[in-house]
Amino acid sequence: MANLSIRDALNQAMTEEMARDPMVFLMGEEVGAYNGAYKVSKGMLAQFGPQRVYDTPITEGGFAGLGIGAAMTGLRPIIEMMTFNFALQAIDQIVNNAAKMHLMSGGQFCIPIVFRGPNGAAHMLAAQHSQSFESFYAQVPGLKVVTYSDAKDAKGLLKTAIRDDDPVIFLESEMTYGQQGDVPDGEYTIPLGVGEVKRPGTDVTIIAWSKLVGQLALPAAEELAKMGIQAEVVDPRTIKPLDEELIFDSVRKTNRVVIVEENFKFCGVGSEISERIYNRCFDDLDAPVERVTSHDVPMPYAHSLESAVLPNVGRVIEAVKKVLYV
Amino acid sequence: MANLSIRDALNQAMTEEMARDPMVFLMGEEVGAYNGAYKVSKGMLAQFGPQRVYDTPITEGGFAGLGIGAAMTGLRPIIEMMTFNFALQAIDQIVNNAAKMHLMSGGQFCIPIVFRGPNGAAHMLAAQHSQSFESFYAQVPGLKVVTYSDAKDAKGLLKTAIRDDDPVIFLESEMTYGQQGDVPDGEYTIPLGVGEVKRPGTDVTIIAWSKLVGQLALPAAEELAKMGIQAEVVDPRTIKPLDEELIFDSVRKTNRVVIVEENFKFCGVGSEISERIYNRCFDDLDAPVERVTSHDVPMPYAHSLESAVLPNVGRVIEAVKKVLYV
Amino acid sequence: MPVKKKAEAVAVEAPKQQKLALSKQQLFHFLRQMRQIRSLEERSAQAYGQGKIGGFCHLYIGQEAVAVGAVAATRPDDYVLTTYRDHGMALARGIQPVAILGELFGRVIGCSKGRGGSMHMFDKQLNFLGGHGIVGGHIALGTGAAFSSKYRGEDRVVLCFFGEGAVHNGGFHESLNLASLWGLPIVFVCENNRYGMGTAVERTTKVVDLHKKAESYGMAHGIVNGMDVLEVYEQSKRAIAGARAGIPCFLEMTCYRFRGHSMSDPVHSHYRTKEEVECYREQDPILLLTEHMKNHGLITDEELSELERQVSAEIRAAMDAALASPEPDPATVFDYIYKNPIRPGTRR
Amino acid sequence: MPVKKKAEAVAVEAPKQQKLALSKQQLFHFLRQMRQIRSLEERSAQAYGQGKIGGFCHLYIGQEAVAVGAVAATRPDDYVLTTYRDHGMALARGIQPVAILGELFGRVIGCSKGRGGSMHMFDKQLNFLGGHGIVGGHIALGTGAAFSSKYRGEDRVVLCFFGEGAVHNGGFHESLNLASLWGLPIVFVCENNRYGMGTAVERTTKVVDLHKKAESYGMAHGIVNGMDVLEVYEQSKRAIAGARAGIPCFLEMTCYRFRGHSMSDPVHSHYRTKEEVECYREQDPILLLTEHMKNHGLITDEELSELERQVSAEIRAAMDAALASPEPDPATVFDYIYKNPIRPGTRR
Ligand SMILES: Cc1ncc(C[n+]2csc(CCOP(=O)(O)OP(=O)(O)O)c2C)c(N)n1
Ligand SMILES: Cc1ncc(C[n+]2csc(CCOP(=O)(O)OP(=O)(O)O)c2C)c(N)n1
Ligand SMILES: [Mg+2]
Ligand SMILES: [Mg+2]
Repeated sequence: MANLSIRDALNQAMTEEMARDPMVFLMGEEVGAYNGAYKVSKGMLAQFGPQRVYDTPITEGGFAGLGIGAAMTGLRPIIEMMTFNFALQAIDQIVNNAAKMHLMSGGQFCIPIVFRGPNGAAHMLAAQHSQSFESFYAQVPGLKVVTYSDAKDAKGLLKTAIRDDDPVIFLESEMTYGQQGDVPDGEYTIPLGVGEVKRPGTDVTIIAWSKLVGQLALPAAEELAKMGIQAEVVDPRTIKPLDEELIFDSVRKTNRVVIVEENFKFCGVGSEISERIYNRCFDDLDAPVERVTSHDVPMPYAHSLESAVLPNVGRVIEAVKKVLYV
Repeated sequence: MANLSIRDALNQAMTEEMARDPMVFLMGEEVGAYNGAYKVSKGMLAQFGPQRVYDTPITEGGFAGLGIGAAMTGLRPIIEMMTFNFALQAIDQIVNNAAKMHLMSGGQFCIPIVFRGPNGAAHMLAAQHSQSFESFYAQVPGLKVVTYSDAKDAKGLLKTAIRDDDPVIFLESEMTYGQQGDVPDGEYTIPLGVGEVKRPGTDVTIIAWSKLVGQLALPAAEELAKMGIQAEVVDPRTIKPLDEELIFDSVRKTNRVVIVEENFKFCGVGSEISERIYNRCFDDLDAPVERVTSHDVPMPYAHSLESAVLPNVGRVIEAVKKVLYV
Repeated sequence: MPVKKKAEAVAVEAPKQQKLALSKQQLFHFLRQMRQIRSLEERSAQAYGQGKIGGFCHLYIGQEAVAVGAVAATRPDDYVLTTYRDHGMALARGIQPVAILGELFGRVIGCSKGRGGSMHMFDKQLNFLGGHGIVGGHIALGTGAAFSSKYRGEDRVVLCFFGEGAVHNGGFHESLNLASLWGLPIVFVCENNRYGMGTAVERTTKVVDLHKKAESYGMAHGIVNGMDVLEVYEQSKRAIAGARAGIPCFLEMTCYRFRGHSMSDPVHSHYRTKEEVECYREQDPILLLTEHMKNHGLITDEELSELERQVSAEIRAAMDAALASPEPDPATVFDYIYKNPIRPGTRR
Repeated sequence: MPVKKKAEAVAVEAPKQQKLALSKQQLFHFLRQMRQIRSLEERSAQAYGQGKIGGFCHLYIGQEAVAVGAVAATRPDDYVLTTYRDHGMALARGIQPVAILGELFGRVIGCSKGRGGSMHMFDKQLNFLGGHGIVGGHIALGTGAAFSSKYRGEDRVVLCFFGEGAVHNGGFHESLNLASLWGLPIVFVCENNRYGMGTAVERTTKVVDLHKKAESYGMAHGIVNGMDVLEVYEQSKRAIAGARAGIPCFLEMTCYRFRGHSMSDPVHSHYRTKEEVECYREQDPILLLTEHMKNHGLITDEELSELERQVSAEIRAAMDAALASPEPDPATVFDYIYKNPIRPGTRR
């Protein structure tokens, strides 16, 4: 076991996969000479050279599309979006081309590509730099949507995403690149579509993914434990396809659910998850599902307002109390 | 009362608003000399001239952004998207600029703009021309999302959308432009955020919007009536903001719900609506909510497959039977 | 009266040389393919009228010389891709008429197994990277295929076709910039048929010499008479040779569609006159090549009618075979969403 | 050693004339504004280090001549908009230092009421249409403002600023095409500071004479020494006069940022040398103007130090006033999502 930052875990994943498969390459803004806007690709240009690591002009649509065309013809691109906010300029490519090509061609062409980069708010970056996009991408059949909440998952899932033959939206988080965690030595991968219980518990299920597992769900569970409430924290990891059985198993045990997400509430991923829980575990629920999300507000800059918009530990604890009627 | 096609109702709405307010103009591909790809703007160039009706190059991002800039500076653009599939090239403008400008500027600038055009499948147009986008736009705070299911609503809602000071995504449907309906004589508008019961009933609530009201929900209700089941058909019309009280009132009466939509199921608008129903009417429900949606498949071309993907009357009836346990 | 644009040599190339020496066989092949496309599409138009084809259907009639001449200049391992107006390109690239018609009819025998339809024909074996429906959207895909070729150290070239309507779209500019910056082996071919739906090119840009827009990217460019299959072939050959050496190129091919934009658009409505259409019909690429061959004694009247008989019979047979193929089984509706489908939780 | 680009006249204009006669007062105004911006930003950098400013903070230091010279050439009713690197532009347009600093600190006194922050300064009264965060995204907005002016029959001009990194983005091309097609009253100003984050312009395009890209749109264009406030003013005056007459223009202003891309980027890291930065510092626009004024006897050393004292005091006072303003009340978090908020069902 090595103790690594998520940044280094992601770097290892890419580096190992590029060493293993010459068809894998990295492309994006500032990924090469600058070593990545957030230094995730540090050292990769030096190691692999300009034939494998490409700096691009600021043309998300152009290089995303280029990546898709490269994937159609046998390469396995990793396309870094400096953040997913900018990927809105490429979303026509991702949705209309990457997601649909396999079906439109009757299965002839597949698109083994990973679009990766930070998703969601960082700290006071205001409206145009702070949006979460998991529900946009998860809506679209043909895409797979993957998140992680610790260094082990970050590395294992990114390696799997790179080996997958379908387009994968791999959502990271600026705020946790520095988060340390144990990472197994040697080669390992983690399958897509398989979630993990991050903390076992019996009284309530807290569902969370990405940075909110470590920042909200687990700290809230610690707090709750002090009050004698044992929360089970479930991280689906892959948003699409969704490991719903893992979720249902937990719900059948605890009978109470809180879903935590940074997305807007309206048509968030939590809407989908809770709808499924209600539909499939209707008689197991002792209380309506509670959702803790960002408020439906374009992110304001001021700290006082940003804090008011984002979900926090207090709101999670409140929601847990509500489903427990305490 | 005049009997009008939806096409003519929309045309009247735009024409009346342009006559009323010189700041309103129409822009899009083929809206002028060609009278609209689907003839919705027929005659408008002739009536208002090229200073009010603009044909554009095929640059959705460019003219959407131009419209937003025009709206910032006092005009009230109606931007026609030939279909919303193409609006993916403009979604960065719509989400990052139109939706966020009012907040980012501390309320100084508002964006009175309507993006309108057909949404969803028509008939065998295949994957890139058949997607429904209501949940994409409804996710985003700052946008309002409006649909209609008959000529009266089409006209009344479009007029209101044009007069609204916020960006409105106005979703139409190629398949129903020819659908006839009674339209009140003279001036009228219909408020946003207010749904309508399209058929009263007591046994089950069928929630549907846009073309599926007329094509699926009402015909299914007729069929069901023959079996002695009285379905209430509720059309929220505005997807965002959502008239949830109208929905809850119906649910509290019928205790059973089927939600019908053409969107993909994963994170569809139905996910949000059903989640809200469960959350707010938990004890009123006698059965889990059933959803009838398009399957999560990029739309295939072949008729046999397209029919298998899209929701249909049979699936609605089946779902109703399921929630009624018959 | 529309002005026939004069052909100019590709800007960076040497001054225009003698027409390449083409064998009788090659000219015959051009003629045959153009007639095949014409015949296939005329039949498609009929079938559309009979409701056998759904959705949109964009005919290529009038533009055949572009597909036939340009694709003839490629190697089989080169990549070709185009817009939704793709039937002719598919045929020129070697897709069998039955697979094209089967796709139009939405049958399993179709080249995209009935999933793609008129706008989305694909053939991986033939390196035909498809017909694409979003204006401007596939230009980056072609650029990516060229990137692939260079990345692997191959010398395969991409021929990426699009209408003149796409030239204003941001996707075009971002792609040309990348292709030129990285020296990718690609020829961008703009089929300038003067209209995007009902909008004449003059109403979309002030610089109607579209090929000159390549100068923003320091890219080789030229204009070609797209009604003349020999010129198309010749200029494409040169451009492809350049691209193979890492010099991308932008060719504008002036042409004309004899039919409406799609089946719902009349041949000549308000946006173009009957006279204009007639004028271009006089430059029908099939007519031009036939006359050229007759004038040079390369084809007899008998050979001509035999060719027509053959093509007609072939397309009729393809039609029947395509119609005999079943529609995709609704039970297969969940096929091809993913190459690696995942049943959630299954590897826990 | 970086080459100083030579200034050329705007392409469509007559050959360069004598420098416009500028009053001493006007030059003094330029100097004062440039110093204000410099001082405000140096203080901001300190405040950022102290954690008083959150998020990103992109300093304008080194580029002051562009904002000051160009905005001085506008009328108050003209529109101005720019990127996230907007503090200098905001000040040049007339936003008070306290409102700029207040915005940086996220206080209600801020010009966007603390909602926008460093990247999103707005002032409707001053026709300042904002700072924008998405590269390429606001160019269409500026084009729309120009459309507005023309639509209403006004002669208001738009000055739309962006970095050279935006020139490859599709949004730039679509906007220039529309502006030229419709003759919109807009001047597109590219602030070519040679780098987009760590990427030199040579690594993003083969045609580094960026202004020439306007030729694809038949648009007037020119290159300007963006370190020389007098030249910026003069060329902007001309371009704006042209735009007011319906001839849009694209000006490339060569400049340099003396600081890193944002606060997290060092002044000179691997992508540019210390020597290069030093070389450009010798062309510091404030230095250049000061020397010019001294050489022409338009300012004395006493006046200079008095100016510095004044500016310094003014910014310090603005700082204090900004910090004294409260953060927005969390209870107002749902404000400004909509101009016409709707409580669903309320008008049934
Ligand atoms: C992004 C986008 N916008 C609009 C459309 C609708 N549309 C389909 S074809 C077409 C005209 C294209 O003209 P051109 O590029 O000249 O090609 P041509 O049809 O003449 O072959 C338009 C506007 C589309 N498919 N994609
Ligand atoms: C669409 C988009 N992609 C990426 C970014 C991240 N980003 C912010 S500034 C910047 C560099 C811009 O360079 P340039 O246009 O030259 O402006 P400068 O910073 O030099 O003023 C990048 C890549 C962004 N804001 N928007
Ligand atoms: Mg065309
Ligand atoms: Mg720059």
